[in-house]
Amino acid sequence: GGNEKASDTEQATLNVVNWKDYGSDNSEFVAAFEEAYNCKIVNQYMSSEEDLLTKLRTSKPGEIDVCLPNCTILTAAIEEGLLKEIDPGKLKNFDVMFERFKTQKEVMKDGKYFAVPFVWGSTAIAYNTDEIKEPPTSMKALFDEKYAGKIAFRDDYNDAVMAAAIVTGQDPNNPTDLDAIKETLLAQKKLNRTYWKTGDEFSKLFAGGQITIGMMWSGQAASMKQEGQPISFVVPEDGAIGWVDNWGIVEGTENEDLAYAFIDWMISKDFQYSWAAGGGPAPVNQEAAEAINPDYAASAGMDENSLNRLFFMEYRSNEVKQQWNELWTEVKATN
Amino acid sequence: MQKKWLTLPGLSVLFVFAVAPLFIMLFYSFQSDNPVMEFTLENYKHFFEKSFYLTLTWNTIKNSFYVTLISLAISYPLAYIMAKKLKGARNIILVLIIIPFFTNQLVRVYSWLIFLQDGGIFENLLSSLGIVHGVLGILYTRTAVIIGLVHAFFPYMVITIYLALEKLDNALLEASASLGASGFETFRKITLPMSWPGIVSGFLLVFVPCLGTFVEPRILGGVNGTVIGTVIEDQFFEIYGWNFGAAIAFILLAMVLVSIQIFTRLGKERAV
Amino acid sequence: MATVAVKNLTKKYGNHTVLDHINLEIPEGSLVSLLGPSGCGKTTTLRLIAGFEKPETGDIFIDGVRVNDIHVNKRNIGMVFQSYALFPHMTVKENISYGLEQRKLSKSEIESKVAEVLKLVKLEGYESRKPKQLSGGQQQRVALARALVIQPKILLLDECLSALDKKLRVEMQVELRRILEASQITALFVTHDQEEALTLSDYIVVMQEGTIAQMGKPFEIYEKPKNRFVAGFLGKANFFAGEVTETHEKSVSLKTDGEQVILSTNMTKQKGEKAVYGIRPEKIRLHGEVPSSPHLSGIIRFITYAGNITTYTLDCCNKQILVEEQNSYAVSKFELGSRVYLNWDAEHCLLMEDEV
Amino acid sequence: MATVAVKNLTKKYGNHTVLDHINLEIPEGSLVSLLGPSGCGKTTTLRLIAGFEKPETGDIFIDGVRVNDIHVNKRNIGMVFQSYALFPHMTVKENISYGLEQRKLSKSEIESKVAEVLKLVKLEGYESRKPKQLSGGQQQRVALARALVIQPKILLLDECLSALDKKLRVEMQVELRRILEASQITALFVTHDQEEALTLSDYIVVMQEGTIAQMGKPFEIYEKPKNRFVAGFLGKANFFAGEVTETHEKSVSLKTDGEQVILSTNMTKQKGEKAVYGIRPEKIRLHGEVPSSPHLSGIIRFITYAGNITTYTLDCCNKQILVEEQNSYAVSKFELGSRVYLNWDAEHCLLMEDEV
Amino acid sequence: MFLYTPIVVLIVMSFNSSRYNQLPFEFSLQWYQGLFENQILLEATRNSIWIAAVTGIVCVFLATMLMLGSQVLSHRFQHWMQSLMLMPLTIPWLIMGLSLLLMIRAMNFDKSLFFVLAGHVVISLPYSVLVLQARMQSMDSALEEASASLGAGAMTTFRRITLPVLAPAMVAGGFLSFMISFDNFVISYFLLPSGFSTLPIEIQSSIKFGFTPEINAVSSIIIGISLICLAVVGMIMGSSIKSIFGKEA
Ligand SMILES: Nc1ncnc2c1ncn2[C@@H]1O[C@H](COP(=O)(O)OP(=O)(O)OP(=O)(O)O)[C@@H](O)[C@H]1O
Ligand SMILES: Nc1ncnc2c1ncn2[C@@H]1O[C@H](COP(=O)(O)OP(=O)(O)OP(=O)(O)O)[C@@H](O)[C@H]1O
Ligand SMILES: [Mg+2]
Ligand SMILES: [Mg+2]
Repeated sequence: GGNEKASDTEQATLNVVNWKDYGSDNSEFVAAFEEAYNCKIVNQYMSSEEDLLTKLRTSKPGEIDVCLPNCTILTAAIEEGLLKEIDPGKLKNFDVMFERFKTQKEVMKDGKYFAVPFVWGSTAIAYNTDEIKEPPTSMKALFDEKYAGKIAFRDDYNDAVMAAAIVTGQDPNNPTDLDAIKETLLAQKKLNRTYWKTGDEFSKLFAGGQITIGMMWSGQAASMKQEGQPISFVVPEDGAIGWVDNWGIVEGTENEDLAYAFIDWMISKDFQYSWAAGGGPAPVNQEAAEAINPDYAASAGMDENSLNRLFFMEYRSNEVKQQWNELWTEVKATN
Repeated sequence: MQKKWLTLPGLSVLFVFAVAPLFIMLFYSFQSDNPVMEFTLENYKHFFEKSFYLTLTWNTIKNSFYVTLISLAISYPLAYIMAKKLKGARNIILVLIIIPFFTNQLVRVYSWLIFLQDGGIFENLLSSLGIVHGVLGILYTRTAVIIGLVHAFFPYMVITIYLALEKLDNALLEASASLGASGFETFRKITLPMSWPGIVSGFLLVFVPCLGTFVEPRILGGVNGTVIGTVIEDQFFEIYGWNFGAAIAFILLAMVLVSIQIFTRLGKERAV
Repeated sequence: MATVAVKNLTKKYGNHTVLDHINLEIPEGSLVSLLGPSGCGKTTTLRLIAGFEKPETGDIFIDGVRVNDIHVNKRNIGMVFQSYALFPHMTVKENISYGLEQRKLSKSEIESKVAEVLKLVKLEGYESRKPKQLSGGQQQRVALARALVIQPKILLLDECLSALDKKLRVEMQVELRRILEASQITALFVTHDQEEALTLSDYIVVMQEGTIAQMGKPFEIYEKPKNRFVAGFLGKANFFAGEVTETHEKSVSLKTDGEQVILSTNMTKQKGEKAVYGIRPEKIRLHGEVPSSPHLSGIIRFITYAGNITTYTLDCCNKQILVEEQNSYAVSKFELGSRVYLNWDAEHCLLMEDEV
Repeated sequence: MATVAVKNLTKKYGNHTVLDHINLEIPEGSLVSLLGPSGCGKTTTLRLIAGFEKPETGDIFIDGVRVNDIHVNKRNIGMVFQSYALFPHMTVKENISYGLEQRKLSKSEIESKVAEVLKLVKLEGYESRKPKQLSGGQQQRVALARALVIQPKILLLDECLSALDKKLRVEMQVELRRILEASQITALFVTHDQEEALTLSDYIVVMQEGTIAQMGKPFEIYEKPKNRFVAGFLGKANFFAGEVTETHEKSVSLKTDGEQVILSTNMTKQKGEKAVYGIRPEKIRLHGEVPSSPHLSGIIRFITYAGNITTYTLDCCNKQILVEEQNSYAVSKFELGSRVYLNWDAEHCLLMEDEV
Repeated sequence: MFLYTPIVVLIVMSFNSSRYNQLPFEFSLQWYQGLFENQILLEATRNSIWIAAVTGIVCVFLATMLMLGSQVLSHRFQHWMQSLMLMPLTIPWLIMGLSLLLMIRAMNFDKSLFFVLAGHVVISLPYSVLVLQARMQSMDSALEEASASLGAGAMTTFRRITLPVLAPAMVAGGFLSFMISFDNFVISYFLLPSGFSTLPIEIQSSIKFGFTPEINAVSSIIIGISLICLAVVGMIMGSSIKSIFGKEA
């Protein structure tokens, strides 16, 4: 708590902004890291990517040391000078990262790194294996009359538009026929049990038998499976949505060395392996990925095959976001 | 010291921590989205140009209104019984009404979700009583949203009405009866008007916050759970749409203030 | 027009018995005053008859029908509350028309009735005031008007004129009497104004600590009070208590407070019996000279001027005796400290029922 | 002990002038009664002196110090409210000790003072009741006790005994008088009980629609009222208005209501002038036979029995004349319908200041 | 009944072993066990309680002063004040929180508990105010006058006369403000300094991936404690509880 701060002034504090229950706040890790570096980790949580951007913009120097942006805001954050340049040379584990993540264009500006990929995952289809024996092969499954009333689509403008773009055969990152997308989504609306907003909602509905198929994140599907739910995750052949979460060091930090140490730990094989194998998202660390049981990897959408089918989310300008969001709002508001 | 200065601390808190910061937002609501910020009415215009925003607003108002009415219908009898019929137990009941609110809103809403879902507790309960056969189908309808909202807000109504009724002098009720008024007439002409301030306060405490909620509609309303509150929330949390989000909020504020003016006018005629 | 009867009525608050087996019959169309000390249960009696309280035992009959279980608004009573109980959110006019509206009268009828009763209580022009904007007496008149206008079968009036000045009160009394007679209303009337009770009522009921001390016509109660309590409560009275030592025609000898006196009276007791005799101050005549008939003598200690009447307080028979004289003459006949002689008509000296 | 003076006091509610340039001086330690018709501004006057309302114009002085801007609680006044204003959440005892606590008295002092005053208002044993559990008269006594116990310099009493029966009221009057004198309290007293005003007060102020009609000692006001209003308001009065046709020693001839009458009086007007003469009912003496002195004659139309007094209403000089007779004799001397002759002492027939 | 439906569900589910709160019911205490090991959640709960308590007290205090003061103000001004006070009720808290944050930043202050409290007070104040208003409107002014005439100063009159008459409303208003603050997420979220968390923040943050029934367990415990407090208070104080919550009408 706040009052403890005063007593251990010589101990450095590392302020991390992340999702809750998303690796960095794992109590075993925190204990180990604090022990190793004689420091303290203070976790703050974000509730959306945009919110993280707001936090970065409104925070004072030193309030946040490390954060976890993804590509939807990364470009803006870098442009605005909110993140510090990163020297990959200071990260022992950088080299063992998959090449495609190292070369991800959003983490760089003018050939310099500003963020370090951490984990990746996909938003694709999860279904109830008790109810659906034939694994769906296309994104169209979510738009299929067959599952009317049993589908849970995600309440997220980006996922909605990208999924509809896949179904209508457009480039998910640069769709041109937004009207077609709107029509598709409107038609799809009637088939839904609900739009889910939080992972909690999905898991409860799924466990309660309210839904049999839905858009889902790879990581959560995997952890639900481990909890014993009859769930299976597929990245369909026509593709799905991929995303990467990246660590960034915040401009103005007073604990830069500690931040590097932290990130290095995060992308280390041990950490990445144990989290991914325990129901977390897919690792960027190649060694960690290879260590994972291939069956499990396939079931959690972490395998090469799945990876190659994904359309990784790209940075979008404000106008595009507004446009997509408004389209999605209109779909939701139309009865 | 003059009594009116007593308002000073309260008013300054409101000014410093509500009005002043809101001016920042008001400023945003008149800014364009372009990297170069400039004064514009675009955000407000935009809202009125898209018919679905208006539809959403209207639906939100309607919903809030239903919630308020239902809350009133539930609260009034409860408050009345507490104030006029129960002597010792009423304070306990008052506290019992408040206690459930020591739990988190989200947790409560999720409990409703579990309770109302098809094959859930409510369905089992009803079918074991033989009232309902087959699928209940309440979750993800407007009914579910209204149940959730009424539950979240009606205690405010109970409390304000209770407090107004509690000090109502019994002699007035007796006088009314002695003049030949039936229980109903006495209620309509004496009890109700005398508790009017409580109803007004209760109305405001239910209707107004209801307009801005998004949690219950989103979670219990399913595909039709979009309300003006969720739109505003999305503007801030999903895309970087502060300007437009702020504009919607101020439009909402304007509507509320106007309707309050009308409402208090109505109330003033009945003032003691 | 209705009779009201009350049988064996008992009412308790907690374990304090406020009414104790009261019996009362009020004839049709009569006006009965309820008198009694503060806290003796007058208001409670009215509240029971109206139906605001449930009695512990006993029955209430209106027109011979037991109404214990009939709700207030079906009893067709009108009530003026001691605390007025005006509806604070309604104007004077709305307050008054309230009862008429319950009776579903037409708008124009209501208008005219309200105007009429407002004129009666002299509050024309106050129609649209709220109760808070009225003086105490004005509020009381609104309360009266509100109860009168509905012309109930039974009217219960709890000190309904107490906040009015004498002049207005007399005018209201006359109007009240007129309305009660015209509309054949049976009325039960609590008052602390003795003149009001004596001049206005058909019957007077004197209450004492939750029981009825005496009921009768005003003349009866005043001229023939049963006991010290009634005699002393309604009007003033002087008492002589002691042992009868001798009886004569039209007088008795009494040993009282260590003095032997002869009292003119028609009511005798046996020699040796204890007795309490009472005589009202205004019945006593004062003389500067020794009168021929049986008399007492005393010395004037106080003279209290009260406008039409002067009260003399005398030292007489080892106690204080009050004598009232009407101020009909320009010069006072008696002076402070002077010796005076007292006598009265034998009819006026009454035997009380009390023990000594 | 303090003087209270009021200069040019005006108070309006909206555009209704309730008090109109009132001037009033209350000498130290005196008890002054405020009398007047309902709504004439008595309560308003008290409220201004207490400081609950601000006057439109005029000043209020206590002990010569202008107190317009001094807050109520610094004026050292006590007030009994017409509506009692008892604190509903406090017991009788707490209500009464409230003022003492403000004065930081010790616990034991408070205890003893409260006990004393409770005894005085005869409410021992009611200490722990809440106001709601008291009868009207009991509540009023608590209000009185609450104001008395703090022994303020100035006491403002708004109909503070109105809910008490006559007997208790007289007892309270005596106690009140005693306390006021013992503690040298200056008191302003609103009452509708004329006897109370006449017997209790040092001065009487009669108000009329926001102005002061007359102020004086009780005897003065009753025996020498300035005008019809005062004469008719305090006590009863008969008036003869008309043109003086002749003046004699100790009487005048007056043409009134179409009749020529001779009135015994010491107050003459010039021949041909208009005049209003007043005579109180109790000053008039009735005779069965024609008396020698100037007299009127009339026929008895009503006889009203009021205990100690009987009022005769006569047809006389084309109008109704009231005559009061004390009931000192056992047999009524006059009967309904009989012709009687009226005369009075010349000193009692007064000339009023009014225009005819 | 209706009121307690979700509460019963919540409590029942806190004893159910299913992570997803699903039937069939299997009794288990695992979530309570988990809870007691979850220091973060417990500390967040404690923080929430004291923030809410301070907020509740401050709100009652301010609201009472506002209401007393506004009595002597003109109707026009009262109207105006009413609108002002309702503003925090209408504007989504999200915007209130964010704009407060922006203001603090603009003035170069640090995030601190002070601002969190200020934010909570602002959004909870209307509740106290409206509850008090409902009560205040027909308070008999003669009582305050009587008190003044007995020599009581403004403060004493307030403390001994006005306050007891208003007490039920103040208690109720305080409870409501407490509730609002206790349940508030966004304001705390934007304004809390790092390393400080509240229960709603913990819950809201968990929800992206799903919270465990530990949350239900916390809620059940809070309710249980409140009920026990109520029972104890009720038993000890017996009738004097009335003098706190409401005068005998
Ligand atoms: N708050 C008010 N607003 C408007 N008019 C008022 C208000 N209070 C009193 N009045 C009016 O002022 C006049 C004087 O009132 P006040 O109470 O002084 O009369 P009062 O002499 O005490 O009469 P009463 O003997 O009936 O008590 C009345 O006509 C009354 O209607
Ligand atoms: N609600 C109550 N609880 C307890 N005691 C009460 C209650 N109401 C009245 N009393 C008591 O009952 C007795 C009779 O009260 P009631 O009001 O009938 O008297 P009253 O004859 O009308 O007196 P008053 O002339 O003073 O109005 C009183 O002693 C009073 O204290
Ligand atoms: Mg009474
Ligand atoms: Mg008055």
